Amino acid sequence: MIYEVSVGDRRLRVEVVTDGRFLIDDVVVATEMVETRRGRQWSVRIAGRSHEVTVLTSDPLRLLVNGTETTASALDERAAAASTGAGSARGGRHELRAPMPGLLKTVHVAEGDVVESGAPLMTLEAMKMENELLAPVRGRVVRLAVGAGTKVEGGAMLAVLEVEE
Amino acid sequence: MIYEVSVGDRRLRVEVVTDGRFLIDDVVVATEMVETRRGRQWSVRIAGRSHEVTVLTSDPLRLLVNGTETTASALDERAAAASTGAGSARGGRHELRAPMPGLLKTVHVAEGDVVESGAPLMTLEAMKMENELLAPVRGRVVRLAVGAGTKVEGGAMLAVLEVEE
Amino acid sequence: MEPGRRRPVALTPPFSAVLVANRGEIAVRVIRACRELGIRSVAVYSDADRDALHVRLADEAYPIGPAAPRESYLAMSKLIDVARRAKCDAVHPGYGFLSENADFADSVRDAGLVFVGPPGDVQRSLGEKTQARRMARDVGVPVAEGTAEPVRDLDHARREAERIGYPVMLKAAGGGGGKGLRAVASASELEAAWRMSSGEAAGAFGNTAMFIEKLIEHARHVEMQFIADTQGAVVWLGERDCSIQRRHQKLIEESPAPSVDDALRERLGDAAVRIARAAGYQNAGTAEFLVDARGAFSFLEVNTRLQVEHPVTELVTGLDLVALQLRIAAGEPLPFAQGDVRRRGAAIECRVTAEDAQSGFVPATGRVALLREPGGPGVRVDSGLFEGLMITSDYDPLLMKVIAHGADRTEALARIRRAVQETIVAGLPTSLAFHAHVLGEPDFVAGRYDTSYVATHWPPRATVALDESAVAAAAVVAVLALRTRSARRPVAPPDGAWSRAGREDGLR
Amino acid sequence: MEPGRRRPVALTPPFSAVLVANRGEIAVRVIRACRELGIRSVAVYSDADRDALHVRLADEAYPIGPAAPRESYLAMSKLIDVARRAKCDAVHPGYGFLSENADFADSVRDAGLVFVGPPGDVQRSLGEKTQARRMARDVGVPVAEGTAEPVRDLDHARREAERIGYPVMLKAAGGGGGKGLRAVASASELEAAWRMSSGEAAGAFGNTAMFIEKLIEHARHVEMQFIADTQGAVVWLGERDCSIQRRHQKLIEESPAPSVDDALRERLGDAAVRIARAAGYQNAGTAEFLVDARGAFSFLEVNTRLQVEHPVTELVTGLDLVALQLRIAAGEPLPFAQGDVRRRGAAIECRVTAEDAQSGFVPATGRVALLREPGGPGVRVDSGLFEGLMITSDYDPLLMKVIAHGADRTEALARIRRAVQETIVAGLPTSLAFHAHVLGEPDFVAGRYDTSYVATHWPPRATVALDESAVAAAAVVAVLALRTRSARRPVAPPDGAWSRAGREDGLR
Repeated sequence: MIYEVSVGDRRLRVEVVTDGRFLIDDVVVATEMVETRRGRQWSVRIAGRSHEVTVLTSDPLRLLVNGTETTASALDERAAAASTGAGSARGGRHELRAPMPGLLKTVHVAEGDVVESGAPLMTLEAMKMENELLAPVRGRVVRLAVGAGTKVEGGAMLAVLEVEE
Repeated sequence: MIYEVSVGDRRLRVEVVTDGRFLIDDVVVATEMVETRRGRQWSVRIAGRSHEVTVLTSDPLRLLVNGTETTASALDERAAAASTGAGSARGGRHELRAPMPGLLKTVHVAEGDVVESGAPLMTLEAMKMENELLAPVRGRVVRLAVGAGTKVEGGAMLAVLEVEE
Repeated sequence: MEPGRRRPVALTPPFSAVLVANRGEIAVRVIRACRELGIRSVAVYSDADRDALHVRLADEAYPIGPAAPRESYLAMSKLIDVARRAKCDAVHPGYGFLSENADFADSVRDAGLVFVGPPGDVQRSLGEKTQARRMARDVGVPVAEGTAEPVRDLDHARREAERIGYPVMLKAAGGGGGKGLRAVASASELEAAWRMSSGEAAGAFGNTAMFIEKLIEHARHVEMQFIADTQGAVVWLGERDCSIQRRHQKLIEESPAPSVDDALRERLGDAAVRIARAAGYQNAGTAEFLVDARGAFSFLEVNTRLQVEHPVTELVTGLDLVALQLRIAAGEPLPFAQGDVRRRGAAIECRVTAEDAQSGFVPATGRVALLREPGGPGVRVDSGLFEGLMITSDYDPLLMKVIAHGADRTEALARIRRAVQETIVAGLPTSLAFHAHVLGEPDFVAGRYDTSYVATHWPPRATVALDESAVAAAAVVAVLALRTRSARRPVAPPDGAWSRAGREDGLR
Repeated sequence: MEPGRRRPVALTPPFSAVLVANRGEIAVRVIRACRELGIRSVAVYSDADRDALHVRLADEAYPIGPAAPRESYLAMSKLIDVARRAKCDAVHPGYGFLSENADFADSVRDAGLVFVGPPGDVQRSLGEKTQARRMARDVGVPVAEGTAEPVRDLDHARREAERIGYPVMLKAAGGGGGKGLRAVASASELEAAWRMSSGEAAGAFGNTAMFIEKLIEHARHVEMQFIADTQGAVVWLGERDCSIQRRHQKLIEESPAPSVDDALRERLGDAAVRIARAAGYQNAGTAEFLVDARGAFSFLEVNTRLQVEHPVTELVTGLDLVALQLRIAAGEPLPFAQGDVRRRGAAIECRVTAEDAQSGFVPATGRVALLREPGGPGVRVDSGLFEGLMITSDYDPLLMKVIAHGADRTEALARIRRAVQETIVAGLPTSLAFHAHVLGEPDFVAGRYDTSYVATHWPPRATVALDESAVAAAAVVAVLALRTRSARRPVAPPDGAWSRAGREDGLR
């Protein structure tokens, strides 16, 4: 299931994969979590970082993240589509951005390659952990913004995919 | 429903009457209470006294009463009978004792009188409130230990009733 | 103060039973003092407060009617009736409600009970602002330019405002607590301001008389705590900076005041003591001053009661103000002299309120669904909260006070910041986001602030920046919360698969 | 200490990241200090502790294996591995676990990290009791009559015990914490005691060597807190009386010690400083003494770590011992001299443990079903508790420390008594009934107690007397609880009929 999520003024696309792994803006993020209060509070570990997230209010959704308050929202994509009548926000073009600052270890593809949905595109080492960046859709790599060995900031554009039918 | 209750080394007979009123050792006690934590904690008011009672452990039953810990137990009388095989603990004789220190305002009966179950025997003024002491069973007043106007201690024997069939 | 310097504490309780004529955290505070002194505490509660903490912690508790204050916490006869029936010998009013109502002080006395606070006539003379100002001027304490007599109509107000010169402040002559308080920048604003302020004053104090004084811009609100016994001894205990306010409601207080040096502290203390003596003051009180950018101060008013922010002074001086109030009310002399008072370190208080800081501090209601009060070194919590408590709009929005003490302002600030970060009140919007922001905001951290601070610093321009990892965690929980709400079954298995994944990354 | 006297606090964090090699309330305590100093805190946890408070409050947290301490909190290599991977520059061991393990201190240093505590060699020289006693005697500090060398076999023990004269204490030569500790009244008891003690010592410290000293009866356990920087400055901060113990486990600690006057305090402080200097001590430490009925003292041992009861000294001195530990470990000089230390008032700590005080302190387990931590004036809570926490038998039974500060012992006692009365930990048996009893027990209140106190005062002869009204309330709840358990539906309507009855009696 895919969700359109907002946290503060950030918008993210979250897909629940399995075993605590989530696909966040096309990047696999391994979380390890426990529910510390039924439906109210979770302790979330991501690559060693410990986050305590509390649901302060549900409607509107307000979260307390390690003592910092933020607004948030989540909508499953079909609901989102229904509500916006717009379908997948990005249309036929997919921009891959770095989900967190880190070192781009490997680039598995070259410009022009056509990759299957879910195929690994690059490996980003961040927060003492390697994150596989997967192709969100079947498509052609029309641009590679950075090469292996580069340090990238969070949100930095890495590559662009053009959807192939 | 009638219960055999113990609190610390005190043993009491508690009957749930109605509207927060209980018959404790044959004395009507008006309580006013709210459950402050589901099945765990109650705030109990008795004639103005405020008692916070918390169930620390259920088995064995341990209560925290205004910050003081005490053991307790409750058994509905039939269960008690079954378990002891003894029936009503006191047999044919009922001793009426003062449930709390106070002033014996009125005595409504004389020695030798036969009274119906539930008939008022005396009025005890305690903690700014008048408590009617009712006859727990139909019976003959075989002894009046104190007269009207006497100050009595909690637990002081007031009268003895002999069951009449 | 060092134990050596302190005269031995009387070991007999000052009273046998005290009626606590209040609710919420301050009722709990007074009940705690009673418990520590061996005094039987008698609480009262409205229909909205039957399960309140102050009811449960008190020795006795009596219902006094509907939620509406006028029918319960402001109903003098009911309170005095309960005090009589429960055989109390004193009444502590806390703050707010009847704490500055001279008639209540009188009727408590007339009922043969001791009122824990200054006598009614002292309250009256200090409660009427123009009279209090005259009293201060007479003993050589500077006051801001203002009207010498209460102003009863708009024309009079116009003339006075012209004479004083805009901008001016409109204040209810008969009361405090920010009610009727309004800044007027120019003549054109006066009429509207007058109608609103006198209207508020009428409602709050049954007295439309107003008072006009010169508005001092970029001033700090600095108040001096003092205490006087019935034998005439008066001692000042130290100042508090309460400039972090919105709509004249304090949100953060601290002592020492960043702007006050030892010399100014002495002068403020001396001024407070002189006013207290002039008024024949008894019990604890607070003299409020404005301190301008150049360190010049002018007297505003005296609060003839315990202040919400009294713990700040307790942490710095090591004194228990409520215990002292009770002992003094019972006629005991102050157990120390001015020279015995020792101030140690710094203290900062945050007032956590049921107001949505994110949307202009609109009052919020709801049930406390999850509560975590902070703890550890230097942290004190005064609170009436518990999980399951319903917060209604019937009363003052103050939920909890988080107060921190440190060896200096740096440490106190680090501790209160840490404590606020630990605090969780889930179930309704609160002011906590405001506190978390201000405690880390450079101007506040540097001690550079005055009464205009909130207007100029909240809401912050930039939204708080969560790092990518925290954003991911929040996003995941947003999804889980949505799922939990739709399908009521555990989404994150408390253990098992996911934590296995975790252990691997931990041990590899 | 007054801010004036105090050199300005360095504003740069002493470290960038600290591994907190512990769990429970002390891990939370260290994480709080890190947060206040701007240090990234890195927690570790066993499978039993994933949801623990220290994991949630830390910036980072890493799993280190199964619940069994040997496989997690005692697994040096795992801890150092985490410290490296999380890019820590220091390790704080807390108390217990590896805090007095010299090899751990060494391997932390060898890993290029700073160990927050004295170096391994200092720990070794003070950890071996006969050596520590020699060191003390050499600097003129009195020690109890005892063996000069470790005792390795029963015959040797017999000869030494005869020489010293019964009663004697058997102690593990290689470690502390009450393990292997055993009193021997006469020769006939020696053999059995020897087997048990040396067995315990072998298990706990991998060293069967014992140490025998004269048992001083009716002695008070008084310890002196001291702190030393890496430049050789050593300062003593004040004593704590820890005589309220059972099986050599402390249950209540206080400062000042009722039996210690200013002169004795100076002598104990001076003795502690001399031993620390002789040992080349660094960081915080505690010298333990026995003080007999006539005020004569003899040195017992040095605890080369932070003590559980350190908050007592923090409240009296106003210092943050954990922050000081971190700054000193980073090489900063002590920010004050002996003369700058100001002690204010008195403090008392209660260790709330998961032990059933009602039945001989048998360890208890269970889930925390309802928790209320105390608050208000003078009360500090150091705790790792939250509702839903499962208490297992894997670790030390300490749940929470309730500490109170007052202007003098009378006030501190009144406050800790009040605080303990407010405290609720439901779901498992605890030691709270013990604390509630002792805090009101005449001998303790009078300060008349020594290490035999618990044996002679607990359990109390008489069961606590609830008055008739409280008994009635308890009886009614006993019935309701029974009904709730059988039929799971509300018995007491949260409002309505019953509270109407209440209002009537309240208003009539």
